[in-house]
Amino acid sequence: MELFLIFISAALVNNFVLSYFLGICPFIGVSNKLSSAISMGMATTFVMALTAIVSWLLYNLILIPYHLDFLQIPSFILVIAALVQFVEMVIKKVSQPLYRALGIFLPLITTNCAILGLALLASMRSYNFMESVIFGVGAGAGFTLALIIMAGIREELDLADVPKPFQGAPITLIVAGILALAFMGFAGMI
Amino acid sequence: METTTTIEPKQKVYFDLTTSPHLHSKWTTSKVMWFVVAALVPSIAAALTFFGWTQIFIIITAVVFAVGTEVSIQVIRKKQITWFDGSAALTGLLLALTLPPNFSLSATAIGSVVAIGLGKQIFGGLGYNIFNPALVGRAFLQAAFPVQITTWLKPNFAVDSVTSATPLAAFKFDKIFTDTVPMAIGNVGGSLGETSAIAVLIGGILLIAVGIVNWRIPLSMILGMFLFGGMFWLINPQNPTPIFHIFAGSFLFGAMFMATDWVTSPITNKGMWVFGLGISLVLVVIRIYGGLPEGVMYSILFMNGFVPLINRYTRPTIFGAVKEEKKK
Amino acid sequence: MSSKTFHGGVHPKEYKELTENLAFEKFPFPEMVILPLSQHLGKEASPQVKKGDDVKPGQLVAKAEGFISAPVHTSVAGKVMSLGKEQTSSGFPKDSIVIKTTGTVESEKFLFPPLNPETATPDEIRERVALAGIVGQGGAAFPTSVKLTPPKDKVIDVVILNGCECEPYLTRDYRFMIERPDDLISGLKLIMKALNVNRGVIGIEDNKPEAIELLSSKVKFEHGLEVTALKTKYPQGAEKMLIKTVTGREVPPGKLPMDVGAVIQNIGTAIAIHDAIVKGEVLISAALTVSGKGIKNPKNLIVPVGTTIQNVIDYCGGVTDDAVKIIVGGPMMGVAQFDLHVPVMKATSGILVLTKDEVAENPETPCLRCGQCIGACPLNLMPTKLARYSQLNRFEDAEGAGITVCMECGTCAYTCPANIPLVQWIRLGKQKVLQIKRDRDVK
Amino acid sequence: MKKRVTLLKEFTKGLWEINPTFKQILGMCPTLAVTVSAINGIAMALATTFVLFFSSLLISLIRKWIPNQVRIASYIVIIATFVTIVDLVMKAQFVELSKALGPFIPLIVVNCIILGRAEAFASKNNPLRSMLDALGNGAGFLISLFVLGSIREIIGSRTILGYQVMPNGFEPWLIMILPAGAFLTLGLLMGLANLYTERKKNLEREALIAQYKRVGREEITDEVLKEAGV
Amino acid sequence: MKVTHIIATLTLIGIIAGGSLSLVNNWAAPKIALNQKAETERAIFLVHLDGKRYEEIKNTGFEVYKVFNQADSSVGYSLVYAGNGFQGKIKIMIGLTEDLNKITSIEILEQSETPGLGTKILEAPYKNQYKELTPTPSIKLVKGVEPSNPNEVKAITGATISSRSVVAIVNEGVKRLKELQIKGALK
Ligand SMILES: Cc1cc2nc3c(=O)[nH]c(=O)nc-3n(C[C@H](O)[C@@H](O)[C@H](O)COP(=O)(O)O)c2cc1C
Ligand SMILES: Cc1cc2nc3c(=O)[nH]c(=O)nc-3n(C[C@H](O)[C@H](O)[C@H](O)COP(=O)(O)O)c2cc1C
Ligand SMILES: Cc1cc2nc3c(=O)[nH]c(=O)nc-3n(C[C@H](O)[C@H](O)[C@H](O)COP(=O)(O)O)c2cc1C
Ligand SMILES: Cc1cc2nc3c(=O)[nH]c(=O)nc-3n(C[C@H](O)[C@H](O)[C@H](O)CO)c2cc1C
Ligand code: SF4
Ligand code: SF4
Ligand code: SF4
Ligand code: SF4
Ligand code: FES
Repeated sequence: MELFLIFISAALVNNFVLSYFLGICPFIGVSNKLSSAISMGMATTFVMALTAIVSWLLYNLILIPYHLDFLQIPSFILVIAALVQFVEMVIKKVSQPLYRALGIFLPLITTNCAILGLALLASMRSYNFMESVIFGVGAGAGFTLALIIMAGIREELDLADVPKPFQGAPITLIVAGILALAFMGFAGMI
Repeated sequence: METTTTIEPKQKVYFDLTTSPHLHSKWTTSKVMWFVVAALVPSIAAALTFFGWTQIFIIITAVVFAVGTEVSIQVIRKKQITWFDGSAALTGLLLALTLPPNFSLSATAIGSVVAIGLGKQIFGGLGYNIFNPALVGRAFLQAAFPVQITTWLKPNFAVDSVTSATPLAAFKFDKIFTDTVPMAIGNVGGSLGETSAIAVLIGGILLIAVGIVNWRIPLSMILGMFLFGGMFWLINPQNPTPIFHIFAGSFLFGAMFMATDWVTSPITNKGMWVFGLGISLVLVVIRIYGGLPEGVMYSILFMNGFVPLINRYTRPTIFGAVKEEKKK
Repeated sequence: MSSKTFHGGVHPKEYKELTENLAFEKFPFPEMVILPLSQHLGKEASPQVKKGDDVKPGQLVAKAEGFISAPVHTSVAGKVMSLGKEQTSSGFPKDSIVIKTTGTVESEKFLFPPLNPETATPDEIRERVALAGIVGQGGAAFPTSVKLTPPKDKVIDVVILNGCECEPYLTRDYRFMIERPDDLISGLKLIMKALNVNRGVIGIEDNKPEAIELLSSKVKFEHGLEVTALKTKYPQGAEKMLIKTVTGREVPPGKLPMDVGAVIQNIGTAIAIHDAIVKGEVLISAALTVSGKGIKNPKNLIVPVGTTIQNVIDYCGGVTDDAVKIIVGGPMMGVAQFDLHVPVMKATSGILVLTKDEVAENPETPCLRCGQCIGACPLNLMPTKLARYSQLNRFEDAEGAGITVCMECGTCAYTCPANIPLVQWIRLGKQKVLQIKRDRDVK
Repeated sequence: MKKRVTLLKEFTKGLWEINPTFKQILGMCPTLAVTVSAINGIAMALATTFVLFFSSLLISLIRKWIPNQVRIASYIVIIATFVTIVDLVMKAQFVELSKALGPFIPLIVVNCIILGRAEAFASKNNPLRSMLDALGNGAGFLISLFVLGSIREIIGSRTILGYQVMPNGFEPWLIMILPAGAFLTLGLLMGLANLYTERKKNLEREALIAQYKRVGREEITDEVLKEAGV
Repeated sequence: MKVTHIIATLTLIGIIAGGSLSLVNNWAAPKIALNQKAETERAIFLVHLDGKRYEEIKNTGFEVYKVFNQADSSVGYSLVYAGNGFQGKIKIMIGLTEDLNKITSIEILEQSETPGLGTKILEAPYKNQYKELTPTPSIKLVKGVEPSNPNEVKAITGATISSRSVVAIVNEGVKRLKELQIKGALK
């Protein structure tokens, strides 16, 4: 039950994008086409799940026991960068179509604060291993959900008559604001 | 072959030259909008009866500011001024009807400005908005003034300024159920427009009868309530019955007037089913597990966000085409 | 009686009461006729006369060029005055032969030798239909002989006579069914014979109970023939819809009725075939409905092909003061006219003069995404998207959304509360898409 | 031919022309997250500027020496080091602020502004210019965060930098300090900023056309105008 | 050549970075630890105003402290208990008398309620209701009326859920502590 709550909380109630403000840049940058949004969402979710695992191991098996927790930030970011590289290589080997779909999004993920934020939040909240993993998957699901909704809306807005100064990032932020209002309905669910 | 025309046309007549079809159904945008306003008259009457005639000021404020905002923005954008098409007035009216009685007029005005400004005009005006403008206005108000907007007046003709819990709040916080009959008549606390289920149904059925409201949305919402509400009720009889869910709060008002907003609901018939069922599912979850007693507004706004995706994935199969695999 | 139907469609006000009880009248000979060389789909016919030639009614003046084409015959006795471009009701000028009427003697009319319908062979029928210049009377004016000559690999198992007449105002097909039921059944049997089919269906909308009753009683003892009552709904008469209603088969996008084993012919076409075989006549007159509140005396008329619309309107007493729009064809698919000096053609089914309150013109607003057009489109397209893509020059998206499938029936624009000229935008987009497709194929 | 940019310009361009928030649309997450109040905005911007300044300086100093293959990795390590320093200092000396800013201090590491400036500027320019560029961008960031934070604080809690500025009769709009308020305010501000830029451009354009007309230049084509930079 | 250069660069950067960080950390770590300790201490003495010294009671599954006054005699217990509020976790320091039958005071350590609404649980009018409150049999939340019994707390208008959560957390914490007392684990 606790695990389920962590998932729902990360995905809906405290959606990473709409209420924690993590991963806003890709959210604005990659949400203009549905197909890219889906790929980016999948890639991010995958990397988030892996990051949750690896960073938990790193933090609890190395940094804490050896009192190196002041190295948390550099070590996490390097681990994430290495992980993304590794995932890229594996995908390239395993499935060309998947690589073509996700490939260009993977490098973008390294500098996406949602991933690092995930690792930091999980360690700040002292989640245990399983909780960390579920947190990662939930956060990824929430990110993907927000990204896909936004992409659908933006494709629709291509047909609309948005005032010129508001096209692009401004209208995306405003839609995100309204979505954040809509997601407030889930408040108090945890 | 010779190419000269030998005979001069006897006479040229310039008639109306618009292209086919030359006939047209009797509905126009403004007729539709004003008709919906008319269908709200029973609900307005019920609101004034149960909460006192002074509530008319909330309605007037909301409508005036909605129309005013619409006109101002159109003037600034140098667009054609179209307040008379009734859509802004309707948005204002609907916003007013979702507010609690005795709500502050200045906050009402803010809500109207937000509804039209951020809910509609920023997307390009009529027809382009993604979210239901009236609900954007209300959601804004609920987030800005959460205490005010959850202070409910007891419906009565004499007693003034007595707050009372709505049936949903009574259930949520004190596990007290209200009978269906008073909820149907409107003898319970709640927003202006939603109190009387009967008044709402009169207007709604009228709209369905003339074909403005597509019956699929209200029906799928009600069926969804029986399905999902019923499911939660069977799992745990402490939870409200589907009937309670349907008559409590603004479910019917939302189903008849707000989920059915043309602009912000799906355009395909299949999509309407998905939309309606989705609203009910989200609503049941919010009502049972959420921190807030009511979630009609949130569930409609939430599903509004999905409408472009729903439209995309419920695109009807072109006549005669074999059902192709989903694209990409 | 539960009538069959298809998904979508609309039911506009019918206005058929204006003319449905008026028997056909014969229009007297006009002073002159304009005979466009292309009154059909396909290749233009090539002229066989020159300026100054004398011609007699029924004489061949232009012969068919190639397989998909039809010959043209003169409808009057007279003298060829000119060959050149003349305005037509389609809105485009076309090469035409103009003939000044000199005589009115009908007995001089050219006739083929009559054939016995019982003994005529399929080839004889096809040849006669081609020589008589018969084109589809249902609106598209497709050369009928071509339809009667399906490729060898297509198996046709049903012929459907289209008696829907789903466009408002028009009552021509109805009058044919009431006045000449036996001839039309004979025409249907000839078509079936030409195609070697033994099932024939006459589909009639249920707003014409007399016609249904009359024809039902006539076919009761005919083997293989039946009458089917269809729900009154526009565009019930569109080929794909009719086939779906009658047989349950759907014609896939880009395919023809014969791909699903059906051939559809209009009522008027069947009558013309009967006349050509049994009487030896060529197609030189058009049966049409002249109607609308803007015409003084609405009528059902038999008019020599080539007569100008002006002549026909004058014959019907002229237009009223409040007339605002003149249409050739039905109100849903017909073309508005700016010049009345255009000829009645072989497949002209009606001339409508409409007044302001009939053509309610309303201001256009942006799309409200009400979905009415989508619910109504009989081909399950998304007209609002097609039109919007076309407005924004997004032709690839338009193609992806199936714009080329649209049959321009106008159902969507009829329902649209925002009054968006959907068909106009779709037509434009369709042309662009077809152009792009051609360019792509060239590459 | 690249135009020589004055040193002053190197600093001032960051304030508005390439303002990180409004023009480059970078560093959105901290911008939205911490601007609940003006003071949080200022603190965040200062912390970011600190990291930006030192990492730009360092990267510029050693730019010729770092092999291309490990460029980004080196930058990240450098940036992460400075971020950790800030984080530790804040935790040790400014407990309250460090709590309010939460994980957004460590997240400066991935703030696209820093890596963006490192890549786009510091790795190609000398230390002096890099420092000015960093300060300029930092100041631009500070301006954005301060404006956003002030607006949200004034309307959302009636105060600015903790001092009440709105009358008691004014009911604060709670939404302004909620996530939704952050998105909506920034969206509107950004739209207005674009509107302003567009207006200004149009005015300049008109002025130039008028000037050309005065000197009797005939054809005023789009190319001519483009060349003149409007 | 190339490869050695790369490796050299990375190693150097790594060493310099690690070295400088460990320097800074040596300076900061004690301060941070001190800050954390000071915070706990402050909260403990806030819920026991006459407290001067405290001892942590180990192996209880959550933080419990025994608090002593100037005279070094025990004045009661402080415990830290957490639970779900409206938006997220609420963590509360609860002060109790020696017999666990009176609450001395409470202090909210962490919360993420809606600012201006749920955060009213941090403010005196709500918080002070817990002073001298009797948690037996359990604390009750009342709405709209003034509390009339020694175990009643009035809800904050518009933030019933947050109010209720605090009550629930305190009740649960006290219950767990009582269980521990019965087991004799508080000695
Ligand atoms: C169409 C419509 C939608 C509404 N949506 C919501 C909503 O999503 N959340 C809400 O709290 N109140 C909403 N309201 C107002 C409430 O339904 C309301 O009056 C209800 O009974 C809430 O009572 P409570 O929040 O005091 O329990 C809406 C009203 C209408 C008319
Ligand atoms: C929208 C639409 C409606 C039509 N309605 C009729 C109709 O009611 N009757 C008819 O005979 N043909 C109608 N047609 C034409 C038929 O599709 C078909 O072409 C015709 O029946 C074939 O017969 P013909 O070759 O004898 O003309 C319609 C076509 C379209 C596109
Ligand atoms: C924006 C917003 C924020 C809210 N924040 C809180 C909160 O922090 N704590 C809380 O208990 N309820 C919160 N609520 C919930 C409602 O105010 C809820 O209706 C209330 O708890 C019911 O209390 P009442 O019985 O006094 O009306 C919030 C609601 C909204 C719309
Ligand atoms: C059936 C129907 C329901 C409507 N409901 C709403 C509504 O809930 N909120 C609103 O702002 N406008 C509503 N409108 C009006 C209109 O669609 C609205 O102004 C547009 O959303 C603005 O683009 C409704 C219109 C119709 C026809
Ligand atoms: S983090 Fe990536 S996606 Fe975000 S702004 Fe920087 S480069 Fe773009
Ligand atoms: S021609 Fe038009 S009106 Fe006549 S039957 Fe066919 S579709 Fe209907
Ligand atoms: S005109 Fe085309 S799009 Fe419109 S209803 Fe007819 S077939 Fe559908
Ligand atoms: S009928 Fe008109 S308004 Fe309705 S969806 Fe279609 S195009 Fe839009
Ligand atoms: S600052 Fe760029 S994704 Fe968060």
